[in-house]
Amino acid sequence: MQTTAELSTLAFTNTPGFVREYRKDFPILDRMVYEKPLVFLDNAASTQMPSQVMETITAYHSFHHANVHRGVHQLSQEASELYEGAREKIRAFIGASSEREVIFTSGTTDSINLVANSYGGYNLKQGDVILISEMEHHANIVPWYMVARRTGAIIKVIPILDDGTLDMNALHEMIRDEKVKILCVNHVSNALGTINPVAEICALCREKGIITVIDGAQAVSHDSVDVKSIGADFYAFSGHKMHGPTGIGILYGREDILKGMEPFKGGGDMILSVSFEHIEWNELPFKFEAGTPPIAQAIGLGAAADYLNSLDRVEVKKYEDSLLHYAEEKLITVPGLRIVGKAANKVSLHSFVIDGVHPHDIGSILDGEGVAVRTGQHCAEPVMKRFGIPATTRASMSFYNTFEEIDELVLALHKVTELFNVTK
Amino acid sequence: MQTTAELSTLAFTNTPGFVREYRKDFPILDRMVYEKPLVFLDNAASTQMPSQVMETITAYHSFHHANVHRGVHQLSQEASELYEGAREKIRAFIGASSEREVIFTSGTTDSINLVANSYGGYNLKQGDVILISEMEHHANIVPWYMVARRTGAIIKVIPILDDGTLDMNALHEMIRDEKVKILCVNHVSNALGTINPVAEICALCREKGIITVIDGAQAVSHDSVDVKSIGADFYAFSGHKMHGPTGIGILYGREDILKGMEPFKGGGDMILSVSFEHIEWNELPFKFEAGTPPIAQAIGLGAAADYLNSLDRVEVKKYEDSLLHYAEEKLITVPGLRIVGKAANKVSLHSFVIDGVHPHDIGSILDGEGVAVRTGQHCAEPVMKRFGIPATTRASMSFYNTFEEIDELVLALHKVTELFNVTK
Amino acid sequence: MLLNNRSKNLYQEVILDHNKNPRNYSQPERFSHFAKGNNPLCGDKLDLFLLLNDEKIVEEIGFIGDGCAISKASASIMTTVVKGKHIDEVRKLFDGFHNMAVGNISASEDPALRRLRVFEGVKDLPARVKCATLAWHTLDAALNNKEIISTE
Amino acid sequence: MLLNNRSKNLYQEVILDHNKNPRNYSQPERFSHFAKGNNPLCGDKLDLFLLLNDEKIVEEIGFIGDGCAISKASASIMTTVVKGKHIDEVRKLFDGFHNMAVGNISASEDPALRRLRVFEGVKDLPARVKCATLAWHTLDAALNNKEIISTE
Ligand SMILES: Cc1ncc(COP(=O)(O)O)c(C=O)c1O
Ligand SMILES: Cc1ncc(COP(=O)(O)O)c(C=O)c1O
Repeated sequence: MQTTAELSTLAFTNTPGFVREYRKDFPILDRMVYEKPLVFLDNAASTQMPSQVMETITAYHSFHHANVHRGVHQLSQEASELYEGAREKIRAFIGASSEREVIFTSGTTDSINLVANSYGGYNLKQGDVILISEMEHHANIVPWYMVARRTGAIIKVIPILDDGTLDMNALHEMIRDEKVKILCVNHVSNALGTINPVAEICALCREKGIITVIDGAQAVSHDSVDVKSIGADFYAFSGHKMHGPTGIGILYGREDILKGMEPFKGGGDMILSVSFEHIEWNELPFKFEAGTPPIAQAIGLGAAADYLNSLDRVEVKKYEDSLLHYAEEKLITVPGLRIVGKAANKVSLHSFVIDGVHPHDIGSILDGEGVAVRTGQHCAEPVMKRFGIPATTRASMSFYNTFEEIDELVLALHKVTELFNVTK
Repeated sequence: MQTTAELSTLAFTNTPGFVREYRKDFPILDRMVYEKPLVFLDNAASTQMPSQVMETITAYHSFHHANVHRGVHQLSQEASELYEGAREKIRAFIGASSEREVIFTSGTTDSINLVANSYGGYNLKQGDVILISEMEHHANIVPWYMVARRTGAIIKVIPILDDGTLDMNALHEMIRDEKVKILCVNHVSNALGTINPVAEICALCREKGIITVIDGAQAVSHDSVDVKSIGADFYAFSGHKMHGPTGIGILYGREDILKGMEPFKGGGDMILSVSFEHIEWNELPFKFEAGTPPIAQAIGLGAAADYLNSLDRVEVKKYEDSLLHYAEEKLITVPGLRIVGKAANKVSLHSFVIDGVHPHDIGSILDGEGVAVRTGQHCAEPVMKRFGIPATTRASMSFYNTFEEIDELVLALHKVTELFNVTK
Repeated sequence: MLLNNRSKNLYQEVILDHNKNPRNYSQPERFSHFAKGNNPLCGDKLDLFLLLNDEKIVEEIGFIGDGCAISKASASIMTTVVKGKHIDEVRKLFDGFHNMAVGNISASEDPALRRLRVFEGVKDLPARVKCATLAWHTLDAALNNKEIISTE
Repeated sequence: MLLNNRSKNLYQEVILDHNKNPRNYSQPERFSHFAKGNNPLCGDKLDLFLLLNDEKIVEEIGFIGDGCAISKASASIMTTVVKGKHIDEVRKLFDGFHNMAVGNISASEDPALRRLRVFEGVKDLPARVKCATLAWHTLDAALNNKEIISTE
């Protein structure tokens, strides 16, 4: 929590010029909604795409498209080079050691299902324990629930503290159990904004031989990520949450672990030879990429990484922090409003509730004012249960949001509380 | 096989005007390769995208993008309507009874893996038999090989005849075995071009209670497909093989079968409620769509269906048949050339070998002449073994290819045989 | 402060009142029909209890649940409207309400919808149609002896 | 008929000749080293046999296999070039060949590559580099006692 005195030391108190410049890259930000300018504060659900990425995709389809890997002709060569070039861009973007560690999937959910099945499905035994944090998105719960049912493994939950941070004491205690084989935690919580100490957690787990599965879906757009310095065994994220396309995601995995794993899906390109009696798997990363991959989407993701790299990410992070704190100062002026998730380390999003007003009503009324927020459980039902609330309203910011947009949000919220006659 | 006399009864002997018009929709067809106009004859690997589809995708990103299903705000509503609207377009495109039968996947391979795991994985028992045709693409072999290893089921192979058609007598015989639970066959073979009598096969299987898994990857771009009149239990295809995007595919499944199936992947949106102890699956089709779906790609696929519907598909089919027969007449003038796959019912592709010249060399030399063909095993190793050849060269046509392009292909092939000194 | 028209049309005084003070918000001592309603999208949950007498008239009705203002007010107003009515009439009201909510008909076309027309505004907010109709779908399920329904 | 330059540079008479009449195309009676090479992309397959004498000189070499003209000619020419050479020299040739094939060096920079320069043209056909280098990678594997290699 920041006091106003601390606030004044923040990097930005007004929307800086570079943000106004960046906004021009995003055509959708000029949209009107019910004759009001769109205020898009639903970036945690999906981010918007800059023209640079759109143009890369269109150019690919207009000049280079063909299937990859299998062709000797020029277009297929070009497509393959663009596709593998995108892999190299992503490798560099997350600091992986080798392109063999970078698997293209269709999204975070697909990535985690791959790990749960191809690692968990083959290594978990009856009575083994999977530790899952209480603040996980369903994407990092359901695949484990399914594999636990199949293998007889047991899921145990690492609790959250009242401020929305992970209970690290409990975690320390829980990993002493030798039955613990896998630990699943998100780098950043989509429901609370909390940035988890994943490097610390991975180091603890590494000591005990526990495999770490880090859900980075909410992390990659807000700050640079380096999987090696985090020390994760697996790290998953999605294109559409980092200004890239839908239909694409990444599973980073440590090469020595990936090597020993069976494939998740079967099909073309993931095999070296096929007969009805015997099949030989291909090398990394192709073993995990069955069939025609999401070629255009991978290339789009590479362009999104280029775009993020072209920003001054340190400055952008500072700006997002300022937005976050500005939003907090303003939000608490709304009668009956309570922020859920008060971690000192948060990305630029606030989940909140207002006494006596259901989030769904808030969402609809805000929508009428042109303000797009998400309301509901944010695919994190256990978090809602933990805090004893049915749902929250979530305003999630990106670097292209402005101080003025926060003012619009807060103004609209005041209309809500006035309508519902909420007083302090 | 057509004689020249029969040929003269063909609908087209010259490239008609409508084809030249359609070509304008495809910017890539204007490309030059090594200073020669591109002759793209690798459509079976992946088809090219018309501007109409590219524009739909760009418009989506520029004006409507947000995550689907979960938002009350306007953009999320629009994205959801576009996404579900695309599902309805695909439902109509393939004649499914309901949108609950149309599942968005990331491609044919993903679709078949879904069936193999969620149907096969739960229903196959030790000793059960999966019948797979000898002309299957690896996508319809490897997932079954994987599930057979897990369940103890046995794979038996329906042989191909010398002309590249399925041995229907053998099939009749094989399905009499009561252990047969699943039959897998492609609607159209990507290696041979053969159009299989899938309606007949599905009717035979239906009588015996055998589940049919039809791989339609090569069928949907060449002719209208009606899953109900085929009578398939499952029907799979890919966006990128019908002038739509990569990263998207469809699994059609009969509703009563899909209803009883467990999900393949876990995550957001495919559940109704989640706790660490109990999870309730969502309804069809969402039960099978875990996580953020390929939104832009589904919308692009809908646009591709619109595009195909805008063509005169009966006329286009006739034109492709003419191309096929013209190509045959011309190809057999090349010394030492032999067409592999002589079914009476073929889509517009020819696989062939040339005595004493390896397909890879043919592919490279053709590439130098601007002609893009595929060479290799076409992800169908068993077909190559069946015909005792290491690989073939495959020229696969789409409705935008011209008679003149066939001439270019054949001219380039003559250069190959001259270089390699092949005489009859 | 000035509110957007769509919001104003929907969040009328009577809806806000029923949200705050829902009528028949309890489980009746005796009931013959019961169903649970669930709208997972926004987390609306509803238990509905009905007592039909021998003439198939709704003698008692009550609900308990949690949800947004629209779903709560809709349940509350529904209970006041259907009480004392024959189930044939109730089913007709359900059809009418549903058609009004999705914009198939205008409330003014059907005098029976008079007290329900405050919900006509949902037709402009497609995401909220399910909130408004949840109670009615649950009622329908109770009458058809389906115990759990979901409007997702 | 006029052929595109890239093709002409690669498919020279000597390559076509070695493709048609590969030298040392047999399994020697005695051999000390063996490896299988495999390029799944185009289905090239190759068994390579070597006899090294006590001075580590290639006394015998032979291959059997199937593949495209480039891979076959490369294997054939390689056998003729390495026969009688010390393995240190062979390894240097392998490096040189590899660097030439991927375009890192020009064949003219290294006199040892004189008889191998016919393959210089593959540098313009990235899809074919693996065909040209398969035999050399297999040779390297045989010398390092790895039995199966794949260039995919
Ligand atoms: C007959 C057939 N089945 C399946 C596939 C696999 O499709 P995809 O690679 O799009 O998953 C292909 C194409 O590669 C095919 O031709
Ligand atoms: C923390 C977190 N994990 C996982 C996911 C799932 O990502 P996707 O839906 O792109 O698979 C999301 C977003 O929905 C998320 O916020």
